[in-house]
Amino acid sequence: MARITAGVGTSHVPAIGAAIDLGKSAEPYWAPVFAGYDWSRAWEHEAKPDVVILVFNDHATSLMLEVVPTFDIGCADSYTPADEGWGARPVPVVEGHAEFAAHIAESLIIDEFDMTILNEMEVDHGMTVPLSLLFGSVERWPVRVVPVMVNVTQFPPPSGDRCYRLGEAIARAVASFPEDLNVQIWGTGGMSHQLQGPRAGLINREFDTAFLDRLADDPAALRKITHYEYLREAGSEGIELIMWLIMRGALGHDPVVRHRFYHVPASNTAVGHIVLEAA
Amino acid sequence: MARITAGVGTSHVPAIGAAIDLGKSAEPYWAPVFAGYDWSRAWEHEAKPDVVILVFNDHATSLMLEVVPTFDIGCADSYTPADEGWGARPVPVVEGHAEFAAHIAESLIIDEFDMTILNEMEVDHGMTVPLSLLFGSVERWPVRVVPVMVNVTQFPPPSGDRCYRLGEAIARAVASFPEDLNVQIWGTGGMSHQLQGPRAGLINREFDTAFLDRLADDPAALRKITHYEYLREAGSEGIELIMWLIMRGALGHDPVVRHRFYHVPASNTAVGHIVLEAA
Amino acid sequence: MSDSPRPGPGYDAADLADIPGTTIFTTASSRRAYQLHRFCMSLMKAENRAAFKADEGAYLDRFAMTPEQRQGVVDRDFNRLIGLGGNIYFLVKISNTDGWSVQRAVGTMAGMSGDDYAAMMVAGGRSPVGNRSIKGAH
Amino acid sequence: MSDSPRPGPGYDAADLADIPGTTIFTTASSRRAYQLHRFCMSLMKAENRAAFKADEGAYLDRFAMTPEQRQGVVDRDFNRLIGLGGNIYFLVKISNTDGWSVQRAVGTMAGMSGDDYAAMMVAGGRSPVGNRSIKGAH
Ligand SMILES: [Fe+3]
Ligand SMILES: [Fe+3]
Repeated sequence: MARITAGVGTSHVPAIGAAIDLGKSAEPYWAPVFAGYDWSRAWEHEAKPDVVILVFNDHATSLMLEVVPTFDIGCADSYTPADEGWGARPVPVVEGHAEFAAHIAESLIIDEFDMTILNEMEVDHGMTVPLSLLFGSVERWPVRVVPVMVNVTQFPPPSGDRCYRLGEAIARAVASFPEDLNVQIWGTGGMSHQLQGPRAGLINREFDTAFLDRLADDPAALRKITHYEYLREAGSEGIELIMWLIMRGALGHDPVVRHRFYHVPASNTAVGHIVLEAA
Repeated sequence: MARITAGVGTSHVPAIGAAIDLGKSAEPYWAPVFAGYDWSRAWEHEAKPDVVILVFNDHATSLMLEVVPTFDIGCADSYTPADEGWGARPVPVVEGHAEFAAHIAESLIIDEFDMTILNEMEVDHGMTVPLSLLFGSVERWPVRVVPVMVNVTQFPPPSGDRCYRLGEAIARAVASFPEDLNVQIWGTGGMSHQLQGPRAGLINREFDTAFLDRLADDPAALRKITHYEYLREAGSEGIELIMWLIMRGALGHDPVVRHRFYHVPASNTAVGHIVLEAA
Repeated sequence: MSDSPRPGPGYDAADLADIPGTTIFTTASSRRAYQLHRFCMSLMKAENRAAFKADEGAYLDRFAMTPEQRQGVVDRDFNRLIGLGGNIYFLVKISNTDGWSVQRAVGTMAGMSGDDYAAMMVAGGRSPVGNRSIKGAH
Repeated sequence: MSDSPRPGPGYDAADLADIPGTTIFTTASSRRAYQLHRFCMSLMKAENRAAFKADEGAYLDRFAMTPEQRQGVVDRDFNRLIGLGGNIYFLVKISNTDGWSVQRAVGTMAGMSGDDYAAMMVAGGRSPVGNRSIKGAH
């Protein structure tokens, strides 16, 4: 039986990918960012997940122009890293798990989440930067990935509470898949940042710290945060944190915090990272 | 304030469009089909809706290949009739109401329907055949249209009950739009038909009749019909009737049946049609 | 694990396989027939229809469908193509290109001549009686 | 009229307009900037970036954006483009094409030199204090 063994929260800043690809990760600006993931890379090496359900948002790469889904799930065999305007990242193609993804998609729709299924898509830094952070520079990604995408950009996104409940429904879907799979779920994006307008550069360490404090033991408080509060407190792109609530919703009661990291800045963004093991 | 004044249920058989476009509508095979809509065309002429919220399914025209949304809504300024393999139908481009559509989309997402927004799409017989049946051959469609599309093809579609509740949420969205608009909602597709395999040609007059009998006064019974029951009783394409439940859900309590029509066959399909006025 | 109730579909998934002469089109079918369906949707452009008609084999070479799917297209064997993951809303673009009515295309799957199938429809269509269940034969 | 409860967003939509220096990207913005965004996404292909760099005006002629949007692109005026419906995830494809870092591109909107903006970020970023509300100024 497939089971969710752990959840990971992490930022997915595109500049982190650029720093890796340009060989800058040992530079003083970047070294502290990557150091925050050393423990996690070693942990992943031991944890050996078969599949990662990777929750992220597409940044006007495969979506947001003609088609703007609220929740979508990739059911393809593989996902090619996209050219976001400076050439595609030199990282491996991401292998999907189409059968598992289809099972999850169907289960979610029966659970009354109105999923959009994508049979083909290219993936941007929202997926490839977390993979690089958690698995390092590799010839082949050591996991298969089920991509779950969320609209966090065009108003209104789904509420944080609905995201949490989507996570709960993902957990039910995973638990009903007959194959024996070690599954992790990653919520990506955030933490506080704003990439637009005169308020660009907003960082809210207090908000981020409280979010990390509560994630394991008091998710009920986080479920109540409104869109307005995310925008006001965490910046217009800080609302990406609703995707961490999908991860948290899938973990159930009493997960254990194994690792936690917070650093400002990476480019425009506060970097947050947490590793939770399911109880 | 915008208000839903009436609901229409109608089949959207592609052969009906071909019969119109090839000038065959007076032929003995087709005349009874079109006669069933005479009353409704006259009624529409009096009713003068400003906008039709037209619920239909895309038939592998703009969707179903890369992108398979459960519920989607068109927010474009206009919609061009598609070439479904024999050239586009010679009917006018469909004018949208982007502002109203955006309002509905946003309201539905806040109501926790995980809509996919389409900023551009071509429309097939699912939209153009109902427009031809209700408005006849015109130089310009006399209404603006908000397209709402439903996946009824790739399993699992949304349940009939969720469709009904989507209709209720559409009614709330319409009622909160400040502009004074006379709005109709049309549910299209069905009635019983099967377009595949050795069972192709299935028609179930009893099922269809019971559906029409109950639509106005006993929708609770129709909300309980499962996917399996639609497939077994109404054929693999008869499940399109869940889209009529979106229309019915939007009409609220005690609508009045103004017109009803049933005829077998048009091509492979039982043609059903009903006109309901909101109480 | 979860705090939210689950509505459920209200039927046993196995029931879907018990409907005679009916194939359920699923997420897995959609992936399996993806290249076949890319071909079908390409026929929505007049120039592609012309290219297909001019040289079916050369045109089909543009799409990485399976040999079985390719042969199914060549044979216009819609039942076989549905068995290989295809869905009628895609497949009908082939018969539209051939100038066939949807009724004629659909009729081929019923194993009846075009005239017999058309006559059955005019007479009220195929009855659900005896066509509801493989096991129960009702 | 309805039998189902409505969750609601938990905030007043008007509040969204009260956040300083922040523009909400909506369904209406998305439609308004559709042609601008088509241009931005076209820059995800190397050959299009080359064509744009070789002759910006000729390349921009391919897209039916408004004259204001076009001038905003020519001027790389991201604040203006956001005012005209644009969203940063599209716009950043322009600065990526220019070889600018995302930080440099974002910094231009803050009305600060690149060095000042970078220094602010290293020092912990822009504080939310005083940046939460136009009306309340807290
Ligand atoms: Fe992001
Ligand atoms: Fe249909």
